[in-house]
This record gives sequence, C-alpha cells and structure tokens, in this order.
Amino acid sequence: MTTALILLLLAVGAYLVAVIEAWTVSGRWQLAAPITAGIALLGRESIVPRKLDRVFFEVAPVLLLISALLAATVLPLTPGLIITDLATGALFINAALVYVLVALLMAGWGPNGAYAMIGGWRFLGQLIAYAMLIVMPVTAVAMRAESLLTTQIVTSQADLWNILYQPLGFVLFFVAAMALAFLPPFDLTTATSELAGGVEAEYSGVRLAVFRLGRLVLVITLAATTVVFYLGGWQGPWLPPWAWSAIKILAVTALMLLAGRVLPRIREADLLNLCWKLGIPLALLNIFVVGLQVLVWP
Amino acid sequence: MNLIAVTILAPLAAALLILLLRRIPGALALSGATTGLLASLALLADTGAGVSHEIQLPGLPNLPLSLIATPLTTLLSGLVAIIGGLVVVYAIGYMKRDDEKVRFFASMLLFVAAMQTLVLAGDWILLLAAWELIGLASYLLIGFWFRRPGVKSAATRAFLYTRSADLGLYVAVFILIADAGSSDITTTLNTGGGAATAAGLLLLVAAMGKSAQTPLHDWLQRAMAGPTPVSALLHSATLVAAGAILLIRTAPMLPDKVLLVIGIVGGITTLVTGLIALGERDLKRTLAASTSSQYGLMLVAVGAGAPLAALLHLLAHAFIKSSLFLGAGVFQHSRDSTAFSELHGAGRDRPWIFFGFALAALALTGIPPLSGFFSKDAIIAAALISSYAPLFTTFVLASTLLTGAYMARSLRILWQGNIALHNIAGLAWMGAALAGLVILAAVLGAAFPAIEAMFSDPLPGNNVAVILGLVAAVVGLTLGWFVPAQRLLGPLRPWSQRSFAIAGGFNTWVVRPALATARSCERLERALYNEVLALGRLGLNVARSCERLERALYNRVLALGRLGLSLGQAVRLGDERGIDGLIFSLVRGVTYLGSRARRLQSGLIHRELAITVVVTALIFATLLIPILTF
Amino acid sequence: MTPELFPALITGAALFGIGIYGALSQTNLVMLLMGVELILAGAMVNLVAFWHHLHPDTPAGQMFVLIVMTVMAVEMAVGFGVAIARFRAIGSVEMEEAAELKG
Amino acid sequence: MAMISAQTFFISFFGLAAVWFGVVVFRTHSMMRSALALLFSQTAIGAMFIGMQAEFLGVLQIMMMATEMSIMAIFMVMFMMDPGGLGKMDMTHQKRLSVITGLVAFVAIVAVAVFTDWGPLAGSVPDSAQQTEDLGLELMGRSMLIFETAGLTLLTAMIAATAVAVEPIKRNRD
Repeated sequence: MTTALILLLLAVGAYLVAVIEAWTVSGRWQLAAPITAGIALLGRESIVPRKLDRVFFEVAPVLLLISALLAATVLPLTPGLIITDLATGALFINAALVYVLVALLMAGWGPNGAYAMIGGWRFLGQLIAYAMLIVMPVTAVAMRAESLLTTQIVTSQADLWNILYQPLGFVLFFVAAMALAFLPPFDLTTATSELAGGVEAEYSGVRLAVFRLGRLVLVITLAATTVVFYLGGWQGPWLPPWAWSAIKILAVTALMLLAGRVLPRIREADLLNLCWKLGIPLALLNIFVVGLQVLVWP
Repeated sequence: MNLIAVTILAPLAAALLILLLRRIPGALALSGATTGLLASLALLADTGAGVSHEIQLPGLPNLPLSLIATPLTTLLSGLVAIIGGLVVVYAIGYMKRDDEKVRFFASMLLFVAAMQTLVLAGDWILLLAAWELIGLASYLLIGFWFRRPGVKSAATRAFLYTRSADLGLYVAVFILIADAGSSDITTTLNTGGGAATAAGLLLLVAAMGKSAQTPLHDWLQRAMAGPTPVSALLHSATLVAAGAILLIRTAPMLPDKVLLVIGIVGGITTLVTGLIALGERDLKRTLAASTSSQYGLMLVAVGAGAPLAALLHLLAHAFIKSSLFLGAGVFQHSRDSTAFSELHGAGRDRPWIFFGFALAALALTGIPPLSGFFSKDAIIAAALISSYAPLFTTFVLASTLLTGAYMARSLRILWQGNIALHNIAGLAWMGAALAGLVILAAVLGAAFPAIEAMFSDPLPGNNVAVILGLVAAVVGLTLGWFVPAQRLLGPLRPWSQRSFAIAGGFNTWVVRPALATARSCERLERALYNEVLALGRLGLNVARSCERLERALYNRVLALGRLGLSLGQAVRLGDERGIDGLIFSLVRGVTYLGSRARRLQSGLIHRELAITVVVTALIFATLLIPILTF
Repeated sequence: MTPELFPALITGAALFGIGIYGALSQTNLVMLLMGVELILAGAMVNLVAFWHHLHPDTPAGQMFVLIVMTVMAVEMAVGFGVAIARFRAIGSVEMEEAAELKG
Repeated sequence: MAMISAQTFFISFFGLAAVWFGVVVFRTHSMMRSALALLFSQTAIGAMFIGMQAEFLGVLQIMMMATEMSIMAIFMVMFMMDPGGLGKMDMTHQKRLSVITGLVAFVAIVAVAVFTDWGPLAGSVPDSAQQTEDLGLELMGRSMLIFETAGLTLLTAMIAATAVAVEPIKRNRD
C-alpha cells in the first residue's frame, strides 16, 4: 500500500519536474506537454542500432529507473510514509545512486556509438569528481543525527535544520547532487549541444521514454534527499507534513533546474580540479566543524 | 669589607685593570691609589680611636696568614699610601712623554700593594712573600728603561744585592718560627737568648741589604737609573724603608749586643755614605747616598734603643726625600740631566720648585720648625741617653753635619748659575705632587705628639740635644755653602769617588759568592753527567747482550718456519688430490641444480603465481591431513 | 558438519577457485587483478558467513571485512598504477611480455 | 524455520548469481562485459551480506564495488581493445594448470567447509542499527589502530599509484 502510494507520488513528482523543466527552458507553463511528449515517444518507432550490445542496451534505462526508485525507498515523505526504514538508509541512498553511473556506462557502451560512449565515460569522470562530495557531507549529517536512519536524520533537525547547522555541507551536497543528476551545468553526459544527446543519442521510442522517466525520478529523488538531509524533511509549522514535504521538494527541484539554466557548462577536467582541490578539503573542514558543533551543542 | 683588604687590594685591582684594559692607565692608577689612600687613612683613624682590625687567612697548616692593624703598621701603611698616591700624581706628569705608561703604572701599583702587604703583615710568611714581591717590583721599576745602556745591569745589581741579603731574612724567619712554634710576629717577638741573637743578626743582614747599609750601599746609587718617581718611592717609603721597618718592628726582641752591632753598622753607614754624598757629581746619586746615610741614622736610633725615634725619622725622611726626588725630577726634565755640571742655576728656572726643594733640604738638615728637626733631635737625645752615648752621639752629630754640608752644596749648585728655560710637559701634575709632599714634610712635626700619644711611649728630649743638633746643622750648612766639596773632603775624596766600595763592594759581597755557587753547581753537574754517562754505557752493554740473545732466538724461529713450510707443502698436495676434488664435485652439483632451479624462475608472473599457488596448496594439504584424519 | 554454513562457504570456495583460475590463466594484468578481486570476495563471503553464524555478537568479524575491502581498494589502486606505468613504457600490459623479473 | 529457509534460499540464490557472474568474467571476450560481470558478482555478494543480516557491510560492498568495477571497466577498455584480444584470439595461457589448480582449491576448501565441525551455531543476530553502532564503537575503540593503519595504507597506495601513473616530467636543461 505504502509502496504504491510512494510510486504514485513519484510519478506525480516526475510529471511536475518535467513541467518545471519545461518552464525553466521556455518560461511558459505547459501542463500538458509532458503527457503529450510521453505519448509521442511511446507511439514512435524505437530504432535499434547495428552491432549493439543487446543486454546493456536493454538494461540501461531500466537500471537507471530502478536505482532512482531504490534510492527513493528509504526517503520518508511524512512520518510513516516510507517504504523501508533501513538502518543504513543514508548509505543505502548512495549505494543505490551509484548504479546511475552503471546504467549510464551501459547506455553509453551498449549502442556501439561514439557520442554515446564518450558521454558514458565522461560520466565516469564526473563520478570520480562528485562521489566524495556526496558521501562526506552525508557523513556530517549522520554525525549530527548519530544514526543512518533517514527518519532519525529528519527528527534530528527538529530544532535547527541542517542547512543552517552545516551550510557548507549543504552547498557541497547540492552541487554534488546536481552533478549526479547530470543536470546543467554538469550535463556532460547528455550535452545536447556538443554530443547530440550523449548517452541518449542512440535511444528512441519506449526506451528513451523509460530513460527520460528514470532521469525525472532521479531528479525528484535527489530533491527529496536534499530535503531529508538538510531541510528538515516534513517538519514545518502550520501546514501538514505532506504539504511541507511537497513544497520543499518542489522548491529544491526548481532551484536545481534554474541554477543549471544560468550557469555555463563546465569541462570535466575543471570539474575534477574544483572538486578534488577545493571541494574535498571543504568537505573535510565541514566534518571537522560539525564534529565540534556536535560536541558543543549535543 | 675590611679596610685592610681595601688598602691592599685597591692598588692591586687597579694594576690588574690597567693590564687588562691597556688604556687610561693614569686615571686608573690614580683612582686605585686614592682608594687605597682613603682606606688606609680610615684605618689610621680607627686605630687612633682604638678600633683594631685584623684579617685571618688560612695559610700553611696551623701557621695562618694574618694582616693586623697596630699603630705601627697603620702608620706605615698610611705613609706608604700617601707617598704612593702623590708619586702617582707626579708620575702622571713625569711620564707624559713616555709610551709605556701601562707597564709603568701597573708595576708601580703592584709595588705599592706589595709594600702595603709588607707593612700590614701580621705573620712572617706573608711578610716574606711581600718582601719578595717588593724585590720583584723594584727590579721591574729600576729596569723600566731597560733599553738604555747600563739600566739592565743596574737593575740586576740591585736585585742581586737585595736577594743575597734576603737569605738572612729567610734563615732568621726559620729560626724564629722554629723557636716560637708560631709564625705570628708579635708572638715571635717574645723569643730571647741565642735564637734572638742569631735571628737579630740575620735580620740585620737583611736590613742592610734592603736599606743599602755599608758595605752593601753600592746598589742604591746605581738604582738611580730608574725613573725619578720610582726613585722617590723606592727611597722614601718602600724598598729601602723595608729594612728599617723590619728592624723597627723587631726591635723589642733584639738583645743589647745586636743593638750595638746595629748601631755601629748604622753609624759607619751614615758617615761613609754622607761623605759619598758630599763627593758626588750627580744630584740624584747625592740624594741616594743621603738616603743611605739617613737610614744609617735610623739604625743608630734603633741601636740606641729608641725605635720610636727611628720611626719618626723614617716618616719625616720619607716625605722629605720624596719631595727632594720629585724636585730633582723636575730639574732633570728641565736640563735633561742630573749631573751637577749641567744643573748650574737650574733652580732659578723654576723658583717655586727650587723653594720647595730648599725647604725639603732644610727639613732634612734639621732646621726648626720643619719636621726633620724634631725627628733628628729625638735621635740625638736617644743617642745621648743610650748606654753607648759617646759613640752614637758622634755618629749622629757627624751625620747631621754632613747632611747639612751636602744639602747646602747641592742647593748652591742649583742656585748659582744662569737660567736656561725649557718648558716641561705635565709640570702642573709634578708641581702639585711636589707641593703636597713639601707641605707634609714641613708640617709633619706637628703630628709627632699625636703619634707619641698613640704609642704611649714618650720621646727622649732635652735642650742639650737640641742645641747640639742645631749647631751641627748650621755648621754643616755654612761649610757646604761656602767651601767647595773637594777641599772639604780632602784625602777622602778618591775613596768617596769610588763610593767606598769596601773590599770591592759588589764584587766581593755578591759576585764572588754567586760565581762560587755557580762553580760548585757546575762541578756537581759534571759529576752527575759522569754518572749518567756510566749508566748509558751500562745500558749499551745490556742492549748488546740482548741483541745477541735475540739473534739466537731468531735463528730458532726461522728453523721452525721452515718446518711449517714443508708441512704446508705436504698438506697442499693432499688438498689438491682429495679435498679439492670433493669441493669441485660439490660445486658442479650445485651449479647443475641451480640451472634447473633457474628454469623454474621464469620471471613470467603467471608462472610464478602458479608455483606460489601450488606450493601453498601443498602446505595446506599437509596442514589438512590431521583435520581430515580424525 | 554444520549445513547452515554450506551455501555461503561453498559460494566462497567457488569464488576462490574461479579467482585462482583467473589469476593464473589470464594473459592480461587487469584481468589478473579481477581474479584477485574474486579471491578476496570469496574470503569476504566466508568471513561474513562465519560472523553471522558463529559470532554475531562480536563486531570484530565485520571489522575484518572492512579491512579486506581496504585491501581490495589498495590492490586496485596499485595495480592500475603499475598498469598505467607499464602501458606507457611498452604499450601493453600483456603478462607474457613481462619477464623483467627473471633473475 | 520458515524464516531460516527463506534466508537460506536468498543466500543461495545470490551465491549462485555471484558464482555465475564470476564465471562470466572469464568467459566473455568483451572487456566491458567482464568488468560489469565482476561488478554484478560483487553486488550479488553484497546482497548475500544483506541476506546474512550484515546490512551495513552489504550496502557498503554494493556501493564500493560499483564504483571500483566501473573504474576497472574503463581501464580494461583502455588497455586491451574491445572485444579483448581483438576477436577470437585466446587470452589465456597455462590453461590446464589453471583449471586444475582452481578445481583443486575449490574441492579442498569445500571439503574443509563440509567436514569441519564449526561448533555450535549462535542464536539471534543483533538488529542492524545495533550492529552499525557496535561496528562504529569497535572501529573507534579496540580496533582503532588497525583501522587507522588501513586508512593510512589506502592513502599511501593512492599517492604511490598517482606518482607511478603520472607522466614523467620532462626535465629540460636550461
């Protein structure tokens, strides 16, 4: 029952993400656009390239969708509204999201196409850049909550949200999350302008629809994760928890998408430099500071 | 801090500082001397007030070193300090042109410090040490201009004289300490009998040496080679005085016979040296001779049993003679010589200096109310009442007459003549020092009653003595002023020229013994040499025999070696046949196995991995056997 | 005889064997590393199995697994470093061509 | 009993998956495939851990191995063309020896596993939150030295590998 509800909510979320993305691109509210686009994709012929690696080609979109869904399973939207409250939830989110990489590698490798492969490898480099910046801020969050349970992480922010408690961690995590969702300016994998869609280049029809859906779910999941980790989850005055979760998640989504629109795309070499020479030291500093804070205000 | 210590250490410290810093020696010397002067004056005041100071130093086992402040010692130390200070002031001017001030002032202050130690010494050992020190310091100072001809010999001569006389002091001190069982002077003064006699005579010898009594008077005049301030110090308060001081301090213990001898020696000295002074052609030498004569007078006083009178005359004479020398130094500077032939009219150049000089001369002659008058007529009185009155009185009166004569003579020579004015560097300093000394020399008589009170021992005095003394002095002066010295001396003149070197003076009394000792030493040395030579020969013989033995041994060893060689040959043969063959076969086997093993080691990682795994598997199998078989 | 352990232990053994085979048979350095990874994986399986079935109350077993994971990471890093250096040097990572260790 | 059997089934299933993927690693000619096969084998092992209620380790294994094997994949493609060995060429040597060794090792270990008496089975396993806490305490407590050493070793390996791998700097004499 809960699972079904969560899946439904995720579908709605994906729809809203699509709407918001369209709005950030075109500036107009086209509520029907996602639906029509989806139907169009489903109806279109799905072309299969020659000399492809069938397994990877077929598995990749599904794996992307699945990993995003798996990550979503440990995210509490309201108290009790959570599929499985794993004792290692925070870690499990990372574990599930790493398979986004695997999916993209498959999608890049499978169709036996140059652009796709380049996109896939690029994402690997991108992962090497952002992976640490996902894990280390989460470590700080877990330090404050003294647990990996996502629900406990949420309740640990009852008096002060982590965005205020560890703003540095929030910034790092936000950037890393955008890189993980390969949103602009980190959309090196699907750089429409230079790689003709990168990993998406060879996909069409149903598979492309699944791929897009997976990406939308990934975005909404990451937004939810950010909310859970840093924005106090469902907590908030006056309004009921579900409303707060919805508001926060949508706001974070909009922020992510808008940020991508105003920033120029970044080269992966620069991204690596930035993350390893600036990001990781900052993350370590964040852990240190949070440790001190935890000692000072338990 | 004890005043005695300051009195002694201040000059010493100044000397060391001068040697260390090697600059502003004058200022340092002056400050050091002044400090010592103040300290010793305070000491004098304390002692006058009855406060007694004493320092006990750990010396030889149960012979502690001590410094005591009795009226006598403090008085002498005050004298030394005053004269030392003024002479230093004078020297600052006198040595202005000299470029070895450092050495000069350093040894000067050392001299002062040593003298202070000597006068303040409370026990014989310290006194001996100080005695030696002043000997050394005087040697340094007399030989100060050692580059000038004759100076070295003069210094050496003075040193030898005093040292040879010092032997007497040593023996005397040994006798005294052995007799009294203590090195404390005051306790040793109670000794009597033969020991006292022997010690007294030996002390007299020492005093004769230091105070240049006949027949050891010769060195003093030659010591004029030193700088004038040195002469002033030497004659007035320090070196020469030491002899007299020794006798004055030990006077209480001296038996009559010794006193008689002392008196006779002093009397002869005073006459002989007076004549010498009269016959001299050199101002400073005249003064030197007169010094000897005055000390002779003091010895007479001691012999007459009036050490206090001697002490008073010592004080008076110290100031007088130092002022005389200082004046002479001025004249020397103005004429670059001390020969009378050059000094005609030198007095007119600087009337004030001459006035001071004349005042001092009159004081020495004993004209009232100058200090010399009181001390001298005290001596005359003592001679009159002494048990050998006729002898001593003649001595004293004759010496007084002679004094007047040679003083008048030198005054005349200095006055008559024409002016030849040179300007002298540092005249201000010299004049100041001279003035101070002359004033003291003039008015010191006023202090004598206080000193008598301090010693609580009234001076003998009567009108007869006064009249005799005055008569003698005036006669001497008139003779000296009007009659030239040659005629005055008459037949004695050639002797006096040779300064009465009785029995060859220096040669007889110093050089011969020295040479004799040298010869005996040489003889001893030759004997030793022969001994050593004999020993060497013996050693050579032993060595030869050893060598013979060694050669024999060598032959034996050689034979043994040959035997060993032949054995080695045999063994080698055996090796080549048997053992080598075995080893070679072993080597071949090893190389064979190695080539086999090398094939295993291919360097290909998978091969090596495979080998590793297989071997590990075998090992595990062996480990598994027990597990699988139960 | 404790049958509860069989699934895990046999899996570990199989992984170990496969790893041995890979490490020995592959001509390529990276494949060889894969074999080593498999060997370590088998070891980890056994460790976890023993921990779970025999000493679940002592975290030391899990700690050991963590150490093994570290070892895997180290082995990967060093192996790839060597591979890159070798590839840069002679343009290939074929084991057949690597006989420099021959003494 | 049912729980145990379900668990055993779970473990066995993922064990079989792990082994199967392990075999695939050396069966395929596509480097990409072998790398990802190894990845899935490791993932299956992680799943086994979770099945054996070592939740933290399982999740950690899944996460780490995904990254590691992806990196391995790119190296594979870098160093040997794909398909590996350019087609049908055999990429193995001393095959028989390897097979035999592998089989022997497998049999021996299975024998040990089967014929050894591993002693009494422990009862219930503490719940995963408890485990995680214990593990953390263990790491920060008794085993701290070991763990720090491991971390240090890892750092050293990273630095060394980088130093070995970077292009040697051309020292131009001027």
